Amino acid sequence: MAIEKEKLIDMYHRMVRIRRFEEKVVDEFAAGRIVGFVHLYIGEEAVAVGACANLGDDDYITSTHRGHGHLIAKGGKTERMMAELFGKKTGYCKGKGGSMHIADVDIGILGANGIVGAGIPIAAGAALSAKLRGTAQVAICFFGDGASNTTRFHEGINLASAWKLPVVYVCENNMYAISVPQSKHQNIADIADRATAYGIPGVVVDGNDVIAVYEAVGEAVARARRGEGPTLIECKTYRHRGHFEGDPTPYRTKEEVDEWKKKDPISRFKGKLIEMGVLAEKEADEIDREMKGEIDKAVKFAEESPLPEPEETLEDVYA
Amino acid sequence: MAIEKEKLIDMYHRMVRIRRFEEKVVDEFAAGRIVGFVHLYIGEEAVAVGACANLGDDDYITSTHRGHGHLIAKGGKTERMMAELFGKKTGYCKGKGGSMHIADVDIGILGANGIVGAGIPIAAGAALSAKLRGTAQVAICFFGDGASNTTRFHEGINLASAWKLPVVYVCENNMYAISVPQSKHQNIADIADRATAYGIPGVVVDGNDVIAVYEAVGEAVARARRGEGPTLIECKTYRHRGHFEGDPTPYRTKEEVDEWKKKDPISRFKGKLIEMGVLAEKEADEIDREMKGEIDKAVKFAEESPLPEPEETLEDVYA
Amino acid sequence: MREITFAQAITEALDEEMARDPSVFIMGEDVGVYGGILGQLAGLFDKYGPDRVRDTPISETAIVGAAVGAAATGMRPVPEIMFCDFLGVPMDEILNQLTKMRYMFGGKAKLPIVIRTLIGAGIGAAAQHSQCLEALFMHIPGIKVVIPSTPYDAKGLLKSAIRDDSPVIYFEHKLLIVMPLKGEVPEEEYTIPLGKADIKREGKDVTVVATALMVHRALAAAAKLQEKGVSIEVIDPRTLVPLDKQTIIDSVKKTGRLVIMTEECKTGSSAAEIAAIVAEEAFDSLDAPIKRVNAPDTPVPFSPVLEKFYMPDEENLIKAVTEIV
Amino acid sequence: MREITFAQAITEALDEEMARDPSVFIMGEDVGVYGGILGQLAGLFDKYGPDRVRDTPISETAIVGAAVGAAATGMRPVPEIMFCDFLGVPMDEILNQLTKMRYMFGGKAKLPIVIRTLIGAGIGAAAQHSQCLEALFMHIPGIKVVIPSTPYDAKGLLKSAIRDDSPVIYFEHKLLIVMPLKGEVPEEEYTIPLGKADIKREGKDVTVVATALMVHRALAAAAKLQEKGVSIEVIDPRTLVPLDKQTIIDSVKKTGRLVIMTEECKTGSSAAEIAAIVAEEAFDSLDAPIKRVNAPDTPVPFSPVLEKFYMPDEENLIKAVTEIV
Ligand SMILES: Cc1ncc(C[n+]2csc(CCOP(=O)(O)OP(=O)(O)O)c2C)c(N)n1
Ligand SMILES: Cc1ncc(C[n+]2csc(CCOP(=O)(O)OP(=O)(O)O)c2C)c(N)n1
Ligand SMILES: [Mg+2]
Ligand SMILES: [Mg+2]
Repeated sequence: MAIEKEKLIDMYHRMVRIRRFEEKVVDEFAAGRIVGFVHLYIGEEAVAVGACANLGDDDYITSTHRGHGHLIAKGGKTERMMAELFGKKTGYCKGKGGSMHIADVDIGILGANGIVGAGIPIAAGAALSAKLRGTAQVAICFFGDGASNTTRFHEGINLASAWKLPVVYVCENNMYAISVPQSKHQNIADIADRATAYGIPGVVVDGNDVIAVYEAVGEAVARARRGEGPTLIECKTYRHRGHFEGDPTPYRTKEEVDEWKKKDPISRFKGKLIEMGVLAEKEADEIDREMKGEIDKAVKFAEESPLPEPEETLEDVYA
Repeated sequence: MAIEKEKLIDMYHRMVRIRRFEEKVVDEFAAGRIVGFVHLYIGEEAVAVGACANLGDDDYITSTHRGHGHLIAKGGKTERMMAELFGKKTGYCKGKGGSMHIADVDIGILGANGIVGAGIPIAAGAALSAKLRGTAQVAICFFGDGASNTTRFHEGINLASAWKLPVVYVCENNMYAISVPQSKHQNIADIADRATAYGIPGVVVDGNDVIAVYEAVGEAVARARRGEGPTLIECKTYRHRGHFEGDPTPYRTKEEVDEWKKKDPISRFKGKLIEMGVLAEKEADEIDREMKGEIDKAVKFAEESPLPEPEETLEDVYA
Repeated sequence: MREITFAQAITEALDEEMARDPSVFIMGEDVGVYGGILGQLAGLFDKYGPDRVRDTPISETAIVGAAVGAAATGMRPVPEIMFCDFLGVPMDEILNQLTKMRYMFGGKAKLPIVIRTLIGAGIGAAAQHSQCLEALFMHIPGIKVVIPSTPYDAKGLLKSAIRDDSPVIYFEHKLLIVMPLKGEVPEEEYTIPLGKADIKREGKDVTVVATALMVHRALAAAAKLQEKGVSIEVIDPRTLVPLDKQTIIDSVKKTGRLVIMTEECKTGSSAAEIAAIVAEEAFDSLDAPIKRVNAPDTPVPFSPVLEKFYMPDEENLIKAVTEIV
Repeated sequence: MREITFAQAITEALDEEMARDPSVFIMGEDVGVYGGILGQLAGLFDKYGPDRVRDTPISETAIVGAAVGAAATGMRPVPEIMFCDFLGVPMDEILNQLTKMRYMFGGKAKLPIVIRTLIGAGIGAAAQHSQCLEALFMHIPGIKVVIPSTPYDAKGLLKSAIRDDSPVIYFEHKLLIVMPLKGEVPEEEYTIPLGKADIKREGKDVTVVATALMVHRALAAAAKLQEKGVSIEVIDPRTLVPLDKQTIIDSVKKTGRLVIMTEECKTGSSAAEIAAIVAEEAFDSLDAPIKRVNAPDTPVPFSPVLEKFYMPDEENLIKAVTEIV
């Protein structure tokens, strides 16, 4: 294991930050202080964190409707995110975007996205841009199992592979597209097999093992930076909560959920870190407290921030 | 070789009919009596004829912008086709469609199509309809190498495979999408490999060998009728003429074209039939004369047919 | 008469037509066990099974494309595109196949397809889940455009749409479902012809044409304006294609004044077309400028304060009316 | 002054902007060796090479999607969609990404993208290769809409479009290229601001607003009407978004009469929006109904006799003018 201790601890930090952020969102949504469609990432944190741990600030990601985890993993500020969820002027999008559209272009976050699969060609474009500008930047594109059946998946990855663009496609296979299980929406077991269609490597990873994700994506990022083109990485994982807050989940059993909760990526990683002697139980508690504190502050920031003026509706359409 | 003699002769007939039809179109287009975009199939006749030889009148096909061959192979009437190209009222579409939109729904021809790849989900839909109605009908969908990079390819074949629909996807890989060679538009050599992405069989066939096409498609049709779902068959072939009439073809060499003309599917089939003792040189000449005669009659029919009334423009929008 | 919700009206229409005609089937994302993202299909999967209530992959292109193929070969598909915002995905199938196939084939194909989809803002769903895109489809010849405002209309129009032999797009305003709006709907079977406007309120000073949710806001404004002595006639076209322009023109002949209120972005909206028709065909009856009350030409913002500003409301309509009376 | 063709004007604009700004690049189907399906890009591949003049797969979704990603990260893509009829394929990318990203991100992204595409009937290309779809884009906030009618305008507007920091869609009428239309274009550099109409002919009796090919038919009709003593002012908006409504309104104030002539299907066309604006904002200046001269609400038919009937022409315009003078 060649990963430095600081790196491991940082990854753990980020996973806990995502979890604490989203648990707070659950409460605030239930209390009616956050409205709209809110899709939570709880249970999938290892994917975003493992993948983004390979990136620098000037690399790019494209995210999804289930975007909080990706954004935090890439360095997004939780207070500006929370303010956005509260519809406040201090939010990342000045209240115009909400959960599905949070972006921070300055640190390479090209946006959460309410259109399934939309990030796939956008990430190809960011990678093309890097190539044309002659930088070493790469793009990571996150998307779900459901997204692998969309138009964007095929056209986007084909373009990226035909042009050997520096992009890594990370499929978060959480086994469902809303209520439709993978076995019904496609006739294959491993989405990574679709790499064959583009002449690129396809890799299956345990998406609840942050180190496995980190390493698989790391190899793909290196390959991309060497100019050898894209890789498709499928991370098998599971969302603990409903598709969005308010989903009665008539399509899955409690047993299935419980089974997956046992494989929770954060407890697993914590166990591993303790086992490796990299983290002590006490330190873990400390991190947890710290993250809770940060999220409480984020909520306070959001609460105390001003609402936008109604007329701001009319701004920001054209540059 | 278990194919009956009549079948073989019928296939040869159809191939010659297509060739004679299109050669006439070349002249009529040059003379300005046919206008618009006209994409010729010369050199690819073995694909349409070999594939359609497996179908009955109540089976379906979807065709492409390069559709004359498919239509004739499926039983389309050359006089009504020619009349359509002339923009006449007696044409298949009453002059409303032209080369890219000829259809004969009564014999299962769901239309030529000016949108690349559009037939792919439409064929899935026809197959779904057959399945829902409980018939043994199948659909064959023709499309090009270029079409294999479109949104429709991916979503359409995924749906067909997820639902095990009775449809056969026949890719006519003529090595170019207009001016763009296959090696530039995708990072794979065999489009049949894309079958992996949908968990269905993928087969590569010599598209200039009508019997090979007939047999490969035959197997796929049988599979479809058994309810086992779609197959992707790639037929390697070549178009002798430009992408459309008027194309100066700056993207390929005369040598390449000449090389492929040596592999002309009609002379090859003729040679084979003679070798097999199924056809005599004299009979071949007879068929050729017969087909020439039919096409001359088709042109005469087209010439003598009335033009539509201008006001017919306003009809046939709604049912 | 019994009252049912907007969503129930939709379910009932689908249920009755599926029972009546075995060639009718549904396909779309989460239409099965889930019963539609806002419950519009509750119970249909249990009743008709997975063959006729088909969950699809997230493949809007394939949904519409397959509907075209199925319809051309004898079925009557009722595909669902979850939110109208996603209609950009299968737009080519709509623009170049669904609406043109019959014409291109010289009248030989019949495409009895009803695309159901959700429109509208009001629940904080932001720019990609809140649009009103009916104008785009008005401009594409070959598809009928249905946009109901009440449970009664929703049911009667959907049944007619399913029986129609031409393609239809059917817009369900999500706020009417979520509120939920309830309304009287008879137990007995009925249909409402496509192309027949409904005068939701009679009046004599100003004609207000409104659609979907805006019908209710127009009626609320009309009640307030009545108090100020201004009598508003509220016309709900119910279908934008075919458009019952005669009912609108007849009303303008009576009132001499026209305001059109829809939730669409103003430029190029259905309100523009209605204004243009009246300016062309009933100019001499007009006593005042034709006003339009629409959303601004911006995407739909997320924050509730912005979304409220974005959506046309009673105040906007009252202001517009006041400017011309 | 020298004369060049419509296609040459486009090539020159692209050439000059690519020479000027290394972040400008082209991508699309057959833009490389082929030089564009109607030769609009002749020579650019040889001059700028395959990195900056990129042949793509037949993947319109990826073309526009990748343009969005490239633009958001510092490039200025000029993607081509061969025929506007194919814009249905990447419509979601246009509707939900290209035109909304900046807004959804609270003003943080800049998307300097120009989508070039062909419009129009007249060469027997039938229903899927002949449409005029500008109205669809007028109705989507966030994209500017450019529709030139002369080589001079084509060049100056395309240069401005490429320099603009907002998304632009740029429509090239294929008949103007195929005729080919020639026109005076100076050797020296110039640009034409987006949002400034051009009065192509001054007149005092009737205002005719026309776009693209129809500008030429309007001018021909105006010459004939002049002989009958009717003086026509022909206004070419040149950009539909932003729309120079002031120039139109000022003209209507002078003439009191308005006819709008575009090649689009009538219902929901840009002509409807222009009519609605004038009926709302210049009602008192109008002395007659606002007339629209458009294609009928049908797909474009193939047969030359039908296609001719379909396309609006001088006779249609003369008839419309005659009805209101
Ligand atoms: C183009 C499009 N179609 C449908 C939807 C509605 N929708 C939102 S999320 C979702 C399921 C996505 O599934 P998946 O890609 O597996 O991601 P997950 O939600 O499981 O993370 C659907 C159908 C959408 N947002 N965009
Ligand atoms: C959606 C769409 N994009 C682009 C075009 C323009 N176009 C017509 S044919 C063609 C090439 C098709 O290539 P392929 O699928 O290989 O078929 P082939 O012409 O080689 O038979 C293109 C790009 C189109 N008609 N439709
Ligand atoms: Mg999923
Ligand atoms: Mg090809």
